[in-house]
Order: sequence, then C-alpha cells, then structure tokens
Amino acid sequence: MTALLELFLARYIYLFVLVLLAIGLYGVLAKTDLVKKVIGLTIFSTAIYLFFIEGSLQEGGTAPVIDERGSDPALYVDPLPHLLILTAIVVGVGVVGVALALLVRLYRTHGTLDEDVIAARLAGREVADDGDTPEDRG
Amino acid sequence: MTLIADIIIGIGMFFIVVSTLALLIMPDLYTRAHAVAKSETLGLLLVFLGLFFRPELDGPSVGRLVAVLVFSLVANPTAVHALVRASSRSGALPWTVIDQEIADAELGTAQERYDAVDDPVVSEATGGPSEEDPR
Amino acid sequence: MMTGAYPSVVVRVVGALLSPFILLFGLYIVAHGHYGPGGGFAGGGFLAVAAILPRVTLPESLAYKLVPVHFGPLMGGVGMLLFLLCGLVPMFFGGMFLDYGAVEIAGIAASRMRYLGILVVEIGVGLAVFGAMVTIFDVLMDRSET
Amino acid sequence: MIVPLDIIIFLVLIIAAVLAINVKDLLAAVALLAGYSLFASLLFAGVNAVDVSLVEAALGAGLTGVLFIGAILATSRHSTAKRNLRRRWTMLPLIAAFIGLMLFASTGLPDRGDPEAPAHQGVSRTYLSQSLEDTETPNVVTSLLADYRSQDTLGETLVIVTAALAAMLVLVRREGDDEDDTRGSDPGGDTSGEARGTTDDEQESGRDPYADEREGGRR
Repeated sequence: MTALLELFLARYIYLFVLVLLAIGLYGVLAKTDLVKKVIGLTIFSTAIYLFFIEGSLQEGGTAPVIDERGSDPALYVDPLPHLLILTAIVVGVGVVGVALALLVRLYRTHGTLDEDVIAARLAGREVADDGDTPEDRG
Repeated sequence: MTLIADIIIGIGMFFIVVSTLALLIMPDLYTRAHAVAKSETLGLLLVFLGLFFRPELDGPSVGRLVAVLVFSLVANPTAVHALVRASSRSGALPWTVIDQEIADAELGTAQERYDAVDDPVVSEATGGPSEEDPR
Repeated sequence: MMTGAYPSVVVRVVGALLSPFILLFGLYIVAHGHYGPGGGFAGGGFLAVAAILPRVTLPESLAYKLVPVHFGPLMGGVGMLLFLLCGLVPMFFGGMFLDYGAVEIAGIAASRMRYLGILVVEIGVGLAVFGAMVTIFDVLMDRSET
Repeated sequence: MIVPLDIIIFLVLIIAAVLAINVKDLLAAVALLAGYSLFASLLFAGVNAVDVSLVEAALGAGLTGVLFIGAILATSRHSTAKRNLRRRWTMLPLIAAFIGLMLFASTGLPDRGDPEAPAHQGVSRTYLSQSLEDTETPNVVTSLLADYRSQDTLGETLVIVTAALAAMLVLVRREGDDEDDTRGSDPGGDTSGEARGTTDDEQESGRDPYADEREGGRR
C-alpha cells in the first residue's frame, strides 16, 4: 500500500496531465463548434506546458535567479524548460489570435460556426458550380 | 510582532473563507456578488495589513505590497460592479422567498409578472432618467 | 460591440485611472527582467493590456487618440527592427550574429556589454509583443485601417 | 510545493476544463478557460517557474480571454452546433488509444523532482554557473532568453509579428470586397444559419440562461 502511494506521489503529475490532454483532445476532435475547438486547443497546449514545467523541477532547487548563495547549479531548478515554455505561451496566444480571426472571417462568409454545416455547404457548392466559389477563400 | 501579524492574517483569512462559503451557498447572483465585493476585499485588506507587521519586511517589499493592495482595492469592487450591472441589464431577477401555495396560485401569471418586472429594468438601462451613456 | 464608452461612470473612471499605472508596471516589468521575473514577453503583454483597457472603457474618440490604430503594426515592426539591428551591430566589430560581447566600446567590459544587449533585446521584444497583441485586438474588433 | 495543494489545484483544473468544453454559453466557457489558465499559472509558481507564471497570468489568462470575448461578440454567443454522435463515438477509442500510448511511454520517464534526471545533466548546468560572470544578469531565464539562445527568441518574435500580420490579412475589409456579409443572410438550404443572429443585443440573448438560474434559485 505504501509502495503504491509512493508510486502515486512520484508519478501523479503524468496522470493528471494525461487527463487534461484527453479533455483537450476530446474538445478538438469531437466538438463541431469551432470556438469549442479553439478552447480545446488551448486546454491541450496548457497541459503540455504543465508537463514540461513539472519536468524542470529539482528537489531542493529554488527559482533560477542567482542570489547570494552562489551559482551552484544544484541550488536552482533547470531554467531551460522555463525559456522554452515562456516563448511557447506567447506563440500560443498568437496562434489563438489567428485562429479567432479565421473564425470571424468564416462567420462573416457563412453565418455559422458549425463545422458540419460549413463542410456540407462547401461540398454542395463544389458539386453545383465548379469554378467560382468565393467562400472557399475565406 | 510576528504574533500580531499572524492574528491579523488569521482574521483576514477567516473573512476570505466566509466569503467563499457565501459564494457557494448564497441563492442568486446578487447576494454572491455582494459577498465577494465586500467580505473578500476586507479579507484581502487584513491579510496585507498583517504582512506589514512581518519582521522580514524591507523597503521595496513595502512599496510592492502597497501597490498590490491599492490595485486590488480599486479593481475588485469595480469588476463586481460591472458584473452585477451587466447581469441586471440582462434581466437576472433577485432571489425572493415565496411560499409554495402562492407560487402555485401565481403559476398562471408567471410569464406576465416576469415581463412586468423585466421591463423597468430594461427601460432604465437603455433610456431611463439615470442614463449616462454619452453616445 | 466591445469597444466604446462603458455605460457606467465607475468603470469609466477606474479604467482611465488604472491604465497609466498598468503602462508603468509594464515598463517596469520590461526593464526589470535582469533581476526578477519578467522580461520582454510579459512586459509587452502588460503594455498591450494598458492600451486595450481604454478601448473597452473610454469613449472611442479618446481611446483611439491615446493609442492610434496604426500604432500596433508600427510598434511591432519597430520592435522587430530593433532586435535585428541589435543582432547586426556585433558583426561590424568582427563578432557573430547576436553576440553582443564582441562590441568594443572603451570603458565597458564585455560582460557589461552583454548586459546592455540583453536590455535592448528585451525592449525590442516588448515592443513587438505589444504591437502584435494590439493589432490582433483591433483586427478582431473590426477597427483596423488598411 | 505542498503535495495535497498541488493535487487540489489539479482537480480544479480538470473540472474547469471539462466545464469549459461542455458548457453551452460560449462566454461562460471563456471565463472558465481564463480560470483554468490562472490556476495553471499558480501551479507554475509552485514549482519555482516564476517567469512562466507571470507570462501565463498576463498573456494566457488575460489577453487570451480578451481576444476570445472579442471574437465571440463579433460572431455568436450561443453554441448551437448540433451534436454529432457518430463522430464522438469514433473519436473516443482514438483518444483512449492516445492516452494508453502516453501512459505506456510515461513509465520510462524519471520520477518527479529527481535531481539525477537526464534532462538536468546537460547544458543548463553551464548556464546556471556561468550566467552571472558572463552577462551580469542574476535572472538566468532572462540571460538565456536574450543572450545564450537569442536566435530562438528572434524566431519567436518573428512568429508573433507574423501572426498579427496574418490576422490582419485574413480579416481586414478592403475596397471592392463585397462578398462578405451577404452570405450570412443568404436564405440557403441550411437551418442553423438562421438560428444564429448577431448578438449585439444583450437583453435578448441573456434572457434564457438567467431564467434557468432564477428558477433554480426559487426551488
């Protein structure tokens, strides 16, 4: 029993992050509303950030700001994942901005954000008239 | 000194816990917003006041604490104000205690009463005498 | 829509009162990245919030006079250009791209030079993030000019 | 980090994520998403990643929410997309397979907080011990960001500016560009297009969810 508890305490991060990944993946794959898809994408990427940052933890380490205790690497946590995730968060916000711009454009063109409706309409138009489909560019 | 700080922080945490409980058990949006706006701001104020008595506080930390305190004292009630105002404009009615028999008797006119209560709120928000929309 | 004067005087006053302080805090975060948490990315985010808060609370004529619409792409470009120029300067002194320590100015040690280079890079990153976020917000609010 | 607090925050994260995916009102979903990001930033601060925590709180919780709300007000507030059950039941085994694969892979990962983990033995030790004398910068994340790995940062900044320009390119209306706004009111064959009007009117769109809440409060 105690061995199981120790295993849980050493590994629970992976378990929770996997649950969050599953929720985000469900939002991206199974929802048909496009805004919900973007929300699922955000949840998924934040779970990835959590996984990465938890990997940078070292027992006995503090924040990677060098203070009067000297610059022994064992005293501080690993700063490299912090850098990577810091830039990844900002790029994630940029990605969300572009995705939302595309959604607004789609709504202006089609009047709906339901993925199935848009796909069916696009397929129907393509069968009806081949060349001139201005909404394809949206 | 540390004892005074701990006591004040404890009182502040009591208020925060009470406001969180109120957020969970209060019946409607207005009473919940009331709990958050008043009780939690007081709890935050007390926690920061207790932090000022901690012995390990130095000059720059005092400045940061005062800045954070002023920010939250200004921003928290404003956010609650905007939230309650928007919900009032959307037609959320305050919670009232009603008897089950009276409720059954009034069930037929429920929609009518809803419209009657809703209209003054809407008219006040869009074109009433207390209007301050500059547009 | 979201922009324009908020129809409540409390929110308008607090929005007008808070946004210069948020601007100051953003500048502090950008400049203080050497000694504590912060740096160009977070500071640029705070600067963008300071520009967006007047847009959602104050009247449009005032808010778009404080931070005009063309400021977003302009600041993004200026920040990017600052970063690139800061990377190019060491190449004239025989160093590598973005190797600020190679710049030789009398009286300033190489490590101090790298310190200053980091500061310039952080300012460039902060301006670029500020410009990008304000641009995306303006575009979503349908207020952008071509 | 205190482990029980950590677990509680993770449970809050899971609840917020499930609700944000499932709730019908999109503004409520965005509020839940902002709360999710805020608790994630708390978790970052708990493992001493202060820079990441600050950026997540400012950009992930603040600006993402603002952008989402702007887009939702420009489109439609209520998620009226119909449920696609066939798609859900085809996706669930896929997700289960993904999770199983990840669970299998995670057995090879080191324990939490292990100082002997292979990822910590590499170049970051050099960064930590050299940063102060090389660049006079105590914050190692800053010196990594702008000095040791500044080409990475250059690329990321370029990505941000490019994202802003791409959003402009997608959305800015140009002269003689009139295929917009006609298609939305197109009386085409679909039914859900008419159900979603523009929601600049708060009173109409807000009535239904609050009516539900009021009924719940009276009971």
